[in-house]
Amino acid sequence: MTAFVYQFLAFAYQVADVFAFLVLAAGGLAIIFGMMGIINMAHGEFITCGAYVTTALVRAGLPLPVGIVMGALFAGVLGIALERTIVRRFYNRPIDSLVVTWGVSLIATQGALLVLGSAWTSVGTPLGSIGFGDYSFALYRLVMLAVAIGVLVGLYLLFMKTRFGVHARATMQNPAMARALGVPTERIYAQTFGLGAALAGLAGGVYAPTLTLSPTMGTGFVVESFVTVVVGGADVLTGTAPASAVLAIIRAACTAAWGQVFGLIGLLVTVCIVIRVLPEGFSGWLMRRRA
Amino acid sequence: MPTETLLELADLCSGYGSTPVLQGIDLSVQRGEIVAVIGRNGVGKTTMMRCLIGQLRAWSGSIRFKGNEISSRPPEVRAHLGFGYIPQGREVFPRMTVEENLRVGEMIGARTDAKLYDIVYEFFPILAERRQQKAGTMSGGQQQQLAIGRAMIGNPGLLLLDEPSEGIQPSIVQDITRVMQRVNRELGTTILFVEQNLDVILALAHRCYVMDKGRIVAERSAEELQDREVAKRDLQI
Amino acid sequence: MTLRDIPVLFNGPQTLGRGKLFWLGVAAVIVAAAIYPQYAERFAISNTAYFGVWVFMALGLGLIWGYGGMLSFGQTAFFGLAGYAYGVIAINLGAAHSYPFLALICALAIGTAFAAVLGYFMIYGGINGVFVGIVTLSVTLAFATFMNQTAGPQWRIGRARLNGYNGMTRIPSLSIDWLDGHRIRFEGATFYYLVLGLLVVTYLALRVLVNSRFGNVLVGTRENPERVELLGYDVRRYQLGAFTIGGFLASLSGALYTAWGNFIVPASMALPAAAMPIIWVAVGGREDLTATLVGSFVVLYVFQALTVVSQEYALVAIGALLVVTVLIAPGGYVIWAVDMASRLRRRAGPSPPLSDPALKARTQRG
Amino acid sequence: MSMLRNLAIASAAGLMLGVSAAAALADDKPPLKIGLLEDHSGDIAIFTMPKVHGAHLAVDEINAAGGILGRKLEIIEYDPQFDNAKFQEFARRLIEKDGVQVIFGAATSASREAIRPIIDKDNALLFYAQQYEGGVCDGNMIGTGGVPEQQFSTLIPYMMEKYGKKVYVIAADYNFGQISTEWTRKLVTEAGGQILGAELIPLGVSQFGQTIQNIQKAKPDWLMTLVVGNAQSAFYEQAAAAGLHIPMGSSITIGLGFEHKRFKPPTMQGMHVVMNWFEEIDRPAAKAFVARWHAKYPNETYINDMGENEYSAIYMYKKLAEMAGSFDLDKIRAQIATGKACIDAPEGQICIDPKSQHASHQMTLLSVNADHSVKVEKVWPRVDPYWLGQIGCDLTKDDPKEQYTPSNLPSK
Repeated sequence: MTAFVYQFLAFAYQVADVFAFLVLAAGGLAIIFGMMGIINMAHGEFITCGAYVTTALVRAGLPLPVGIVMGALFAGVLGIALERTIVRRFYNRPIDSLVVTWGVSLIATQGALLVLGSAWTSVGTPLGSIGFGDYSFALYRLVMLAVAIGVLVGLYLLFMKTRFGVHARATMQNPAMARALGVPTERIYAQTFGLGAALAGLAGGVYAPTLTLSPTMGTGFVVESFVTVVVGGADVLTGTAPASAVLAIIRAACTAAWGQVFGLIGLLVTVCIVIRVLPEGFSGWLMRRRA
Repeated sequence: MPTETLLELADLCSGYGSTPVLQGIDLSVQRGEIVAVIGRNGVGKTTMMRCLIGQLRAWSGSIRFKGNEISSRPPEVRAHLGFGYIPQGREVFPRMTVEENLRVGEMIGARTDAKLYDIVYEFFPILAERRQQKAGTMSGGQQQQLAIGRAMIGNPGLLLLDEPSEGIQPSIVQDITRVMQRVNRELGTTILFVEQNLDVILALAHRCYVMDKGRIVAERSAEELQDREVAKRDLQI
Repeated sequence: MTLRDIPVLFNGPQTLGRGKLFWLGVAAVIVAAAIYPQYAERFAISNTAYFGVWVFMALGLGLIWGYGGMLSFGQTAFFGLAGYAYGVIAINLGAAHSYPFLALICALAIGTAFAAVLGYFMIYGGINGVFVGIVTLSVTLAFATFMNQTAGPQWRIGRARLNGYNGMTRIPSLSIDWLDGHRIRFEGATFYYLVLGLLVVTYLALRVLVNSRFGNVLVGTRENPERVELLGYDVRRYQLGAFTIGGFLASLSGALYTAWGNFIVPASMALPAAAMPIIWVAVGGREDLTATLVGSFVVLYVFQALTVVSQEYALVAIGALLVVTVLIAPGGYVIWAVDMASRLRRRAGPSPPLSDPALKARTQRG
Repeated sequence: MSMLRNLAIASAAGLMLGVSAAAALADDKPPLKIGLLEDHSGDIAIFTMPKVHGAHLAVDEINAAGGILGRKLEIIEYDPQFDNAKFQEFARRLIEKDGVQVIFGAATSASREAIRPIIDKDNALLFYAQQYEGGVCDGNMIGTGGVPEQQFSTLIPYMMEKYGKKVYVIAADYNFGQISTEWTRKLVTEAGGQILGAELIPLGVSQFGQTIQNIQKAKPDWLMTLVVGNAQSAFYEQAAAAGLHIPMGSSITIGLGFEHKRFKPPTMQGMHVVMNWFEEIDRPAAKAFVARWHAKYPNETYINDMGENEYSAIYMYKKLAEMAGSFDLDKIRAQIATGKACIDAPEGQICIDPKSQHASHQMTLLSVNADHSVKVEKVWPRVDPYWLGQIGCDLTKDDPKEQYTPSNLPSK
C-alpha cells in the first residue's frame, strides 16, 4: 500500500515537474502570440539570456533569487528594445515577423557563441532533497513548480485586475477600437513583448542552476514551448495552463512507460492530433464554446 | 446657445488606398450643439468619422479641435483630448465584461479625474444590472448602450456617433435618442453624429449637414428639417 | 496551337522577365552553365551541382509560400523522407541495373504522397496563417526526432540500417542502364548535367504553371480567398495542389542530395536545416520564380564562402541579411533590385516600367 | 614541483635551440598541407577546442624542429560546427580543392561516419584522435583514442568487484551510446552481473526527473553514464540535487568533458572513469607537455584526452612518414603492418596495432572525490586494442571499411 502511495507521489512529482517546465518555457511565447499573433522565433534566445545573466550575477556574489529577477528584467528590457526597433514594423505581417525573429535568433545565438564561448560553469542547484521510500526529490524543483504557479497567478491578476490588463485585453480583442478609446496600443504592444521576453528570461534564470549553460541552450526549450502554445492556443490562462497540465501527464506517462524518446514523441503526436481536432487550441475552443 | 467653435473641418480629403472618398469636407460644430451629417449610403459619412477619430489618415485639409490642428495626431491622443467615439457596429470588446469595457473608456478626456460611472449607470440601467456579463453575449441594443456608455465614462467634450440606430429595435432607438438628449442637456456634451434614420435625425439634431460624393452639399437648420419633403430629398440625393 | 502561342505559355502576369532580351539572357545562362564543366575543376563542378540540388526545394517553397501565401516550415520533412526512402530502397536493391533510378522514382512518390496527405489534413482542416508554419515545423521536428532515435539494431528495413543520429551512409549513387547495357553513373560532371537539365525543365514547367489559370487562382487566393471563392473556385484544391507540388520538389532535392553525397542524416531536417530554405527564398524573393532561383543560388554561394572563413560569422551574417531584407525589401532583394532598376529607368527614359501588373501589385504592397 | 617546471622549461628551450638549425633546411620545400576538421563552435566546442589546440601545438613543435622529411606542415582548417553535413562538405573541400591527403578530425561517431566514405573514396587518410565505441575496421583510418576493450574491460570488472554486480545504464541515444551500452551489457553479463535497466536518452534532452526516479526504483549498485553533450550533462547536476548518491562509471566524463572542473562540487563525487590521458597524470613527460600547452594556451581550462590524442596523432603521423620515408599511404600502411610504429606520447608509449590500426595505450582509472579532486585508483601500463583483431579484422590482409559491434560481427 505504501509502495503504491510512493509510486503515485513519484508520478505526481514528475507531472508537476514537466508542468512547471512547460508553463515556464511557453508562458512568454504564448503571451506574445496571444497579444499580437506573432510567433517569436527568438524566444529561446531570451531564455538563454536570462540564464546567462542570472549565472553571471550569482557568480558575482548576488543571491540566486536576485539573479533570477535581474535576468528576467534584463531579458524584458531587451525584448522591449527588439519590439521598438524591429518587431513593431511587422504587426500586419505575421509570417514576415516569424521570419524576421528567426533571423534575430540566428544572430543572437551565433553572436553569443562568438562572445561568450560555448559553455559556462553552472552555479549549482540550491536547497537539498527530501526522500520518500525509495525515492528522493530535489526541493529546488518544487520551487520551480511554485514559480510556475506564481507566474500563472501573477498573470491572472495582471490581466484581470489591473488597468494594464484591461487595456491589454482590449487591445488583443480590437486594437483599432482600443486605440480610438485612448489606449496607447503601441506602448501596450511593447510592454507585452517585454513581458513575454521577461517571462522567457525568468524561465532561463530559474532553470540555469540545473542545466549546463551554452548559447544554444534555448533551443532545448523551444520545441516544448511551441508544442504547448499550439495545443493551448492564443491565451495564457485558458490555453497554456491547461495545455501544460495535459501535456505534462502525457509526457510523464509516456516517459515512465517507454522512456524519454517516447515522452518526446508523445508530445509531438499530441500536437498533430490537437491541431486536427482543435485548430485554434484549447483556448480557441473554450472561447467558441462560451460565445 | 454658446457660440464657441469646438470642431472645424476645412477642405478635408481622405480615402482608402489610392481611392479618394472625402473630397474636401467643410463643416463646423459649436460647443453644446448636436449636429447631424446625413446622406445616402456610401457618400463617405463613416469615412469622415474614421478620419475624425484618426483611424484614417487625412490626405489634406485640416481638422481643428478647440482651435488646435489635430489632423496629424494619432487616435489615442484625440481620445485623450476628449473625443468619444461610438463606431458603426458598436465594436464592444466581446470577451470582456460590461464593467471592463467601461474601464477602457477611462482614457478618454484623460485630464478629467472624475469618471462618470454613476451617471452612465443611471442613464443606462441595463449596464448596471449586467456589470459582470460578457459584452459579446448581449443584444445589439444593449451593446449600443454599452458603446455609448464606454465613450461617456471619461466625460468627453465631443461625442462622435456613427449610425446609432443601425440594426437596433425601434423602442431601444427611442431610448437611446432620449439619453443622448439628456447627455447633451445635462452634461453639456457636444454631439456629432451621422445617420440615415429620419426619426432619429429629427428627434436629435439641432442642425444638419447634407453629404454627397464626399462633399458637404447643403446645411439645414432644425426648422428646415421639419419639412419632411426637404429631409427626404436630402437623404436620397 | 501554333508556334506563336508558345511564348504565351511561359510569360504572364505572375512572372517577371519577358521579351526577347530576357529569354536571350536565359538561353545565355543555360549555355554558359552547359559549357562550365569544361573549364572548372572537379570540386567546383560538384559543388555547383550541390547548390543546384537545393534550388528545387527553394522553388517549391516559393510556389507554396510566395505564390500560395502558406509559409511551410516543413519542406525539409519531405526532403528528409525522400532522402531516407532513396537510401533504404537503393541499399536494398543494390547499385546494379537501373535500380538506383527506380529508387529515385519511388522516393519521389513517397515524399510527394506524404506532402499530399499532410497538405490535405491542414488545408481541409482549416489551418492557415502562421499556424501552417507551426504545424509543418512540428511535423518536421517530430520526424527528425523519430529518425534520431533509430540508432538501435532493431531499426532496419531489409538490409538498410537507419542508424539514428549518425544517419545512413554508403548509399549508392544514382545510375541508369541504357538499352544497350551501357551504364550511366551520375557522379561528377554527369550528375551536374542531370541537375542542370532538371533545373531548366522545372523552371520552365513552373513558369507555365504559375501563368496558367492555376497560378492566377493561387495568387488570387493569397490576396483575397473570399473573392476567389465567390468566383466559383474551390480554393483549397488549388492550395493543396501547390503544397503537393512544393512537396514533390522538396522530395526531389532530398533524393538528389542523398544520391549526391551518398548520405542522409536526421539533422538535415531539424530546426536549423528547416529554416534554411526560408532564408534562401525570403532573401531572394519569394513571389517570383526567377528571383527565387537566382536568389537561392546567390545566398547558397555567399553562405558557403562565409562558412569557409567562419561558421559563426557566416550564420550571424545570414541572420542579419534576413532581418535587413525583410525590413528593407520585404519582397526579396532580387525583386527589390529589379524595382529599383526600373525606377531609375523611368527617371531616365520614357518607357513606363511599372506597366507590369505583377510588379505594380508588389510595389504597392511593399 | 619547481624541479618539474625547470625540466619543462629546459626541454622547451632545448627544443627551440636544436631546431632552428634544421628549420633553415626545411624552407626550400613547399609545406605539406594537412587538414584539420574539428568544431571551433557549436554544442561540443568546449571539448573539441583542445583538439584544435593540440594539433597546432604539435605542428608548431614539429615545424620548429624542421618538419617531417624536411617539409614543414601547414594546417588547413574549417569549422563544421557540429553539423555532419558540413563535415562532409569540408572533408570534400579539403581533399578535392585544398589537395590534402591526411585529415585529422571528427569528434562524434556521427561526424566520423559522415566523412569516412569520402576519405575512403578518395583514398585519403583519417586520423581519428578520439576515444569512441570502437569497431571501425578501415585501412584509411587510424584511431589514436581509447576503445571499449581499453576502457570498459578495465573499468567494468573494477566497478563490479568494488561496488557490486547490479548495474544501471543511461546512454545517449545514438550510435556511440547504443554500442557502448552493448559493450557494458556484454561485459557485465559475462562477469556474472546483471543489467537492471538501460535507458537511452535522445540527444538534447535536458530534463532527467523521470530517469532519476527509474534509477532509484531499480536500486543498482552502480550506474554507468554515457550521456553526451551540454544538454545531457545536466543529468549530473540534477541527480546530485535529487540526492541520488551512487557510484558511477563512465568512458567519457572527466577525461573528456572535465566535469570536475566545470560543475560545482560535489556534483561529480563517486565518478569513476578509465582513460589513456588525464591532465592530472603524474609523469615527467606529461607534466612537461602540460606546461608547454598552458604556455601556448594559458586560458585552457583542461587538456582533455582528445587534446592529447590529437597531439599524439600528429606525432604518430610524423613517425609513420619517417619510417616509410614517404607520405604515400600504401608505404605508411606497410610500416604499420610491421607493428613497430610506436611513439612516446605524453601519456607514455603508444603503438599502432597492425590489424585494426588503433593505438595501444596506458590506461588510468580515476575516481572523483567530494571536492572534485581526483584519485588514481589503478593503472594498466599497456592495453592493446585487441578486440577487432580477435573477431577477424586484419587490415594487413583485407580492408572491409566496416564498423563492427558485439552484435554486428564480421560474417565469416
